[in-house]
Amino acid sequence: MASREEYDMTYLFNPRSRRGVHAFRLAAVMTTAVALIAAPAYAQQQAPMLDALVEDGTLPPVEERLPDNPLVVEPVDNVGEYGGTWRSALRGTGDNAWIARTVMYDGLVRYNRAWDEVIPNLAESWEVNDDATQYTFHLREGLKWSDGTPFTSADIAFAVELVQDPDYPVGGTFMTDPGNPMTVEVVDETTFTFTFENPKGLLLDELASVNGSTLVSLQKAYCSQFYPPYNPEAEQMAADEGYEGWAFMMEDKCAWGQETQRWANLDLPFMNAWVVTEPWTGTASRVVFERNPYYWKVDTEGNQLPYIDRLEMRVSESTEEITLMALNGEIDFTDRHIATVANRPIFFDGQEAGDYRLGTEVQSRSTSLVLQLNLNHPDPEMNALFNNRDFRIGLSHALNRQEIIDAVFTSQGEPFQPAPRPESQFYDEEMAKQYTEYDPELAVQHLEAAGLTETNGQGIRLMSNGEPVSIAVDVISALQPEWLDILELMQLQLAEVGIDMEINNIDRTLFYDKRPSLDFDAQVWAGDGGLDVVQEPRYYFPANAESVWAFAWQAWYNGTDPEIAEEPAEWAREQMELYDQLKASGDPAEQERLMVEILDIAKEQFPLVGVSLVPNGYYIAKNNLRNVPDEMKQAWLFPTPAPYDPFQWYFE
Amino acid sequence: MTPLTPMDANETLLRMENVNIVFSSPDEADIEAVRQVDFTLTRGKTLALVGESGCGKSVTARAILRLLDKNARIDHGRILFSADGGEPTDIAALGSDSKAMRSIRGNRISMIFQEPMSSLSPVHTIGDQIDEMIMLHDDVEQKSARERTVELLDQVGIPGPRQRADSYPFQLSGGLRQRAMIAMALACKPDLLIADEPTTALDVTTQAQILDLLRALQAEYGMAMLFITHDLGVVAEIADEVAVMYLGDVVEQGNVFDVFRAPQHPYTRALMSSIPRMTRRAQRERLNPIQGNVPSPRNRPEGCAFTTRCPHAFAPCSSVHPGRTPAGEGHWARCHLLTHEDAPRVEGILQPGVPAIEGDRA
Amino acid sequence: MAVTTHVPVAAEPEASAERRAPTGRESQVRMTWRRFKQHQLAFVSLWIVVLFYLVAVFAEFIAPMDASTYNPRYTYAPPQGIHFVAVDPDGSWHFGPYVNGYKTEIDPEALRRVFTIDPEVRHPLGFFVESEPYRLLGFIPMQHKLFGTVEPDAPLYVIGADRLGRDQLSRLIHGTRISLSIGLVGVVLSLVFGVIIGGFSGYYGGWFDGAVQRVIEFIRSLPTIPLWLGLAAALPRDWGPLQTYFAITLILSLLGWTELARVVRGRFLALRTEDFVTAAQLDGASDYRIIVRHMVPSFMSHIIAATTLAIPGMILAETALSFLGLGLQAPIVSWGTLLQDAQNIRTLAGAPWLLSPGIVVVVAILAMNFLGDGLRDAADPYGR
Amino acid sequence: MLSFLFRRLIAMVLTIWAVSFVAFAIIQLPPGDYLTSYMASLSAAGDRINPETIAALRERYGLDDPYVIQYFKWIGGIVQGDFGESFEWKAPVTDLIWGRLGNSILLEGLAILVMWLVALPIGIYAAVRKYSLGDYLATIGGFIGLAIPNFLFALVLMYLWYVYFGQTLGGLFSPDLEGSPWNLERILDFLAHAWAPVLVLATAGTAQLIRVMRANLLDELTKPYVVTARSKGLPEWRAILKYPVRVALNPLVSTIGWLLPTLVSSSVVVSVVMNLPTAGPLLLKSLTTQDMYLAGAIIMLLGILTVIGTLISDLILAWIDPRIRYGGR
Repeated sequence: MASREEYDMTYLFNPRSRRGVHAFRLAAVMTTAVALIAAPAYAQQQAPMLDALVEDGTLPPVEERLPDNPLVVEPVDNVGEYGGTWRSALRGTGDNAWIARTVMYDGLVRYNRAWDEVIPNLAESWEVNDDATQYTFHLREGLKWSDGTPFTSADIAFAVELVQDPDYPVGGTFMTDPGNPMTVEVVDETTFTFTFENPKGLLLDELASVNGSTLVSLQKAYCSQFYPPYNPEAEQMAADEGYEGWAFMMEDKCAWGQETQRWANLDLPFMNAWVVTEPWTGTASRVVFERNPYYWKVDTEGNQLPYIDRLEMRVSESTEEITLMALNGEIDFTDRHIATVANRPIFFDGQEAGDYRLGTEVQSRSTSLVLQLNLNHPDPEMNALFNNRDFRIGLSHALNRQEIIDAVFTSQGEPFQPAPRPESQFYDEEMAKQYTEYDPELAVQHLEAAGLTETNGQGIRLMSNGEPVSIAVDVISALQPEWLDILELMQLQLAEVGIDMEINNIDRTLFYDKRPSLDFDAQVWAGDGGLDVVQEPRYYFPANAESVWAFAWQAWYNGTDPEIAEEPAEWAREQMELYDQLKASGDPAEQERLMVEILDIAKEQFPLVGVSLVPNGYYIAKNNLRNVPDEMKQAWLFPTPAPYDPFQWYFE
Repeated sequence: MTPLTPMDANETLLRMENVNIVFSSPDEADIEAVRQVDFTLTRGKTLALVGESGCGKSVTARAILRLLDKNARIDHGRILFSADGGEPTDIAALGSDSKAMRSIRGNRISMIFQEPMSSLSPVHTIGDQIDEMIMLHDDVEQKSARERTVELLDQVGIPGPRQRADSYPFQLSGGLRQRAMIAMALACKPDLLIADEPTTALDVTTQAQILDLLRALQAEYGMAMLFITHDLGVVAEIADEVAVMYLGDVVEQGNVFDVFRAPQHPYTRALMSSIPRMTRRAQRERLNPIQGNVPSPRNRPEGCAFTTRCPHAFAPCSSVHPGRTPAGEGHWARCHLLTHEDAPRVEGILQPGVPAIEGDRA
Repeated sequence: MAVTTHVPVAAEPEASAERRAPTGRESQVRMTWRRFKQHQLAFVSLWIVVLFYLVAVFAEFIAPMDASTYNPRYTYAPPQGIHFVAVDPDGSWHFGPYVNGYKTEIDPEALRRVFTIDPEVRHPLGFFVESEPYRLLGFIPMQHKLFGTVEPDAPLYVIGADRLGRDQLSRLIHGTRISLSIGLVGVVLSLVFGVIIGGFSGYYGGWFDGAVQRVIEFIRSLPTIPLWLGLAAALPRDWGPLQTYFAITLILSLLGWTELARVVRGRFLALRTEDFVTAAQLDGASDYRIIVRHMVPSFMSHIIAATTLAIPGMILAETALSFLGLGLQAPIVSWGTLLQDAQNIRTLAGAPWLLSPGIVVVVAILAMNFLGDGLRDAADPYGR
Repeated sequence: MLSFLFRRLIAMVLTIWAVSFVAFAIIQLPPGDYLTSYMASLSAAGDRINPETIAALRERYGLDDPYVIQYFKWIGGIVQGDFGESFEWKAPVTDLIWGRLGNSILLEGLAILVMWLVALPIGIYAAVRKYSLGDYLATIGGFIGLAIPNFLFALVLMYLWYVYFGQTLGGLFSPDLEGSPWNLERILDFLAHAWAPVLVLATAGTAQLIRVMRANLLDELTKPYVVTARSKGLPEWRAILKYPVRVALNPLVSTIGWLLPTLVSSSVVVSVVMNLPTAGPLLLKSLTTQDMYLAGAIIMLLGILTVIGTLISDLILAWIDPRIRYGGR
């Protein structure tokens, strides 16, 4: 199942969609050009570890293993050397996201390292019709699965068929979007077409995102044996194996995309640079991947990639153990779990001893914490109060953000509302900075303007029904300890202006359970959508289930949870219409214009209170690990570090 | 107190000389539980140590085997023991866990206790416990030791000894247990058997049997016996000599016949008169129990311990500790009545200036 | 590791007979107390424990700061220590307690504050200094603290500050209240179960005893930790801190009472046959009266001992649960939650003073164990 | 003896049955079920999953059935040795736990062994030399071990080891030997890893053991049969070791069985800190992710272990203590 650990997750395409869409034609042209140069201008090299196998004939020679025009990858710094093991760690059982971020990211298309283009990958080119309802892809000639069998359009079609099977529970992909049904048509071995009912302007970005792997992860030859339409015995076989149905066996044997079970079955063929050789079972203490001899990429000198022979991932429930491993130089690259603000000092000090370096990761999140008051609060009194703009502005002014930044982030960052980051083309200083100055008097004025004039014995302001204002804020400190710290400070600061805040440090399940019942005052989360503004608009309008602040409204918009769905306020409805237009339109300029409009409304309405700009994160890399960029963008859809091509990293 | 005379090899087996035993405890002043005890044990003879409970009998007995608790010590005095009539060893001078001492324990001197149940290990068979004793002292291996054990058990009249050897204490009746206990004590043919109220915990008939058994065995093994009891009846039955203890003092000692016939110490007399006699109704006298009760050693009077309860107490009693005063052949007592001119006259006690009745001085 | 403790019945050995005589006349209580005082270790421990509970009761007054008072400028400030004598450059001497100020700068690369104690700056300390008005025990209005800096907003971090610049000492003191009371409440609850159930089963014996024994056996046969986990995980997760707090104590005591029941039962079985009980029965005293007036007093000390010995277990359990994220959670301040903050490499490496709760726990538990042992030895000198 | 055994067996079955109830209750107590937390993680991952699918899954996992049905399905499976499937791993529970259970028992067994080796001599000494300096030192030392919270000790140990020896303590085997069959190399490797957790666990348990041993022995030392033993002429130590110690050991030995379940549960905390592949962390995780069959199975097994343990205890006791064997007093 999908990762437990990702909290920075966002979905769908890249920050500069207009360029993204340009990329279609442009990239197509470019790659054919590359292909011309790259063709067998010189003999390809392979990793020494494969030589023996080729000698005794267990493997065909490298030329036969590579496609006719392998993807030529420009190394970050220089052409590297073969060999070495990349050691990292998986946090316990639920950390498949790390594998998604390292091994699995290799779809039909991929993002370039700057995250501003969709470039060819398995597909060497594609065409899109004008209203973006039909996409035709051309796979490279002679691609092979890790078992040496050809990778063809049939595998794609099979994946679509299986994922679309109602009896087979695969979570929301573009293939199963009830709002926009699609079909696949196989033209020939390497050509196939996707057809959508409505315009699908954002398809390439979805394919280039971390979720793109689903489509290319199921080998028809192997997986169809578990699938009744192809194998009538499938049900029987499942029963014999002790499964309760074919779907269970399929999930287990032929898990899609980034499902954990995918790495528990050694027979499963991959298209990735490394294939699993030590499975990830419930009892495994490490997972090992080794180079895929049929990998279809080469460097500029025609050396077959990847450079690194093995990936070794320690499975550890204990972050402290991982921390010590990193300090001790037993981890070659990681940016997860242990690379926290709090740990920065020790890792900084440890560089010499551990022979590693710290690199920069620019976060895709905007503000460190978003206070999401429940604008659909069942209690009318609270509801009215939360929907009162003055009240929210009052809260915002009551926060001494600099104090929080000093205390929690050692003075890193600046006051910031939920708004596009400075790096984004949507950046709007006014939106990011409005109401961020600490000014208790002003705060009080706004609060009184919101009708909170009376106070009780403890100096807590009273609502018109005479009840003191008390906001219970839900937080999962397990995900980000900083959240709790920030709230503890906010609690005291708000008390100053007569607002009582209660902190519910709760478990994640409950955190989500509460949403559909609207049974909460406020929840906090990080400011996703700072770079991927269009793809992750959860804080700019009630866009999806993560828009906790207006859950009933988003339900109305997405047609989910009918029992609580509620018609949104005027301004929100306007935004929704705008976004619908945006999704339909293929024209990037138009998309940007519409998004700006949406943002302006958000700025005007100010539904959410933010704290401070998320400071840069960092990664930990051994000093001898080369071709790793000094600065990376950190996101989920752009699954750092995969887009920086780990297959061309090497040890010197 | 009398000067030390060289031990008569063929006569005396063990002699206690002026032994006193002190209990110390962290929170209280030391208590002198036993003071200036002297007595002599003769080969093949039985000395009965008599007194109310808490008078220090058991302590004295344990002192001989150096089995006193950690908080008790022999303060001064000698315990001279000569097994083979050779040069006597002073047990008091030996280390309580020394090799020499251990070679005496169980081997030359052995002991049987009041509580046959709790005195035997509940988790070892009778056989094992006796075997161990044998193997400990004469070096033989298990097998022949067991043979001897069975003999012993047979000898002490335990039916089906071979099987019994394999049974656990709690599987036997009180009487059998005590017999087993005795068997163990006799395992190494000791010269001296110390019996610490061996019959108290048993019912009357069993008592009698055990006593007979002991007497028989004593004759057979020709060993001396130190028999501790508070029951004068038993004394009369088994002892040759008797030493009466009161609150840590041996107040009177002599052969049973003398002491019973003419007790010299008021305490002894009191004891005597507190046991019923078989007489015709007409001549029956009221039993007169000793008035008052035993004070704690803590507030024992300077002088004679019995002062507080003595019907004849006079001037020196409370302050001066009376010395041993002979009252016949090997019969003596510690009482001022026997020495002081101005002592009140008490009928039946040999007092200075009072002519003895004929036959008294035998 | 849960080794079932074997509860022996006091046996009065033959050999001690001579000793017993003199003390026999003393009253149970006086005798116990006298014996207790000889057990120096326990005696000292008694005072330590008393001290702990005083701190717990008067936390607000003793703690120089409030548990939540933070100061961004002093995150992870190292301990200042208290000085008593100061010598000025000009050689003049000053007496009286004071703490030094800090020199602070931020290391942007390592992302941390670098503190250097500044011997020049001195903040004198005083007793009963003015403070923000607060309510002692929640209802007595006060505005003085036991001690603090004379200037109101001078930094005072005697044993250092935590990640938000909160005074560790103050938090420790406030945590004492929760942790100790959780232990106490828990034990009291177990005691109620334990004494009642154990008492009756020991007094009546027979089938009742049998049944109770089975129940106890069963409860003991439930593996503790999963049970905690299960129950703790089962707590309604939207409960407020206070509810959780009591729920946790209840859980702890639900599993804790069996041990006490065993002790009590053991004593009862021993006492039931004692003469004074039989006597009371012959006098036709009611069972209740016999139990309450005759038997319970005669082994109060045992109960006290057993209780003291049970508290440490509770405290440790609380910390363990917090560690597993199933017990109390921040912002509640308890030793457990404080240790939660300490349980990472960053703290060990950079702010070892945050381990202080660990030391306090150790001291408290040692003290209570010795106290308990002392009481037990005193209550039952020949048994142990 | 036989009837005794028989009675015990009956009681055993009943207890296990009762335990199964408790186990099931525990896994059902938390609100929501596995799928709620599954959905939670999905949406946290930015994924969507349409309600129909969830409904389908729920139906398939039978999470909609009334508890009674669920219970009997579950217990029915267990009776046939089928503990159900772990939702999280989509794998039979039994595949998951045996290995880890083995590690737990191995590790804790070692810890207990160490404890006994350390605690018994000390306990005996402390009893024989009551209130001596040695007695005090032993007690204090033991209690300090008892008082240090396990996780703290483990963490500090790991950190100091890293600082002074540049090694990371963790795990029970080096990865290369993880799967390999037992051979000398693996044993050595295991010991090289296991000493640290064993140390932590042992320090926690020793105090208790010392205390019990001391208490029991103090009781026995005052019994007359000890005097008898001395009166035989046995050397002091031999007398003490052969008789009172022998008797004092009974209650202790009889607790061996009790230890069985704690074998598994007591190491949860340490295992989490030191990343030991024992059953503890698995249980913890399954409880928090509401992977009910996995959690249920582990609790169930612990319960069974306990009951078996108790039986073993009673048998051992009967074996070493004739008074019980022959139903004496």
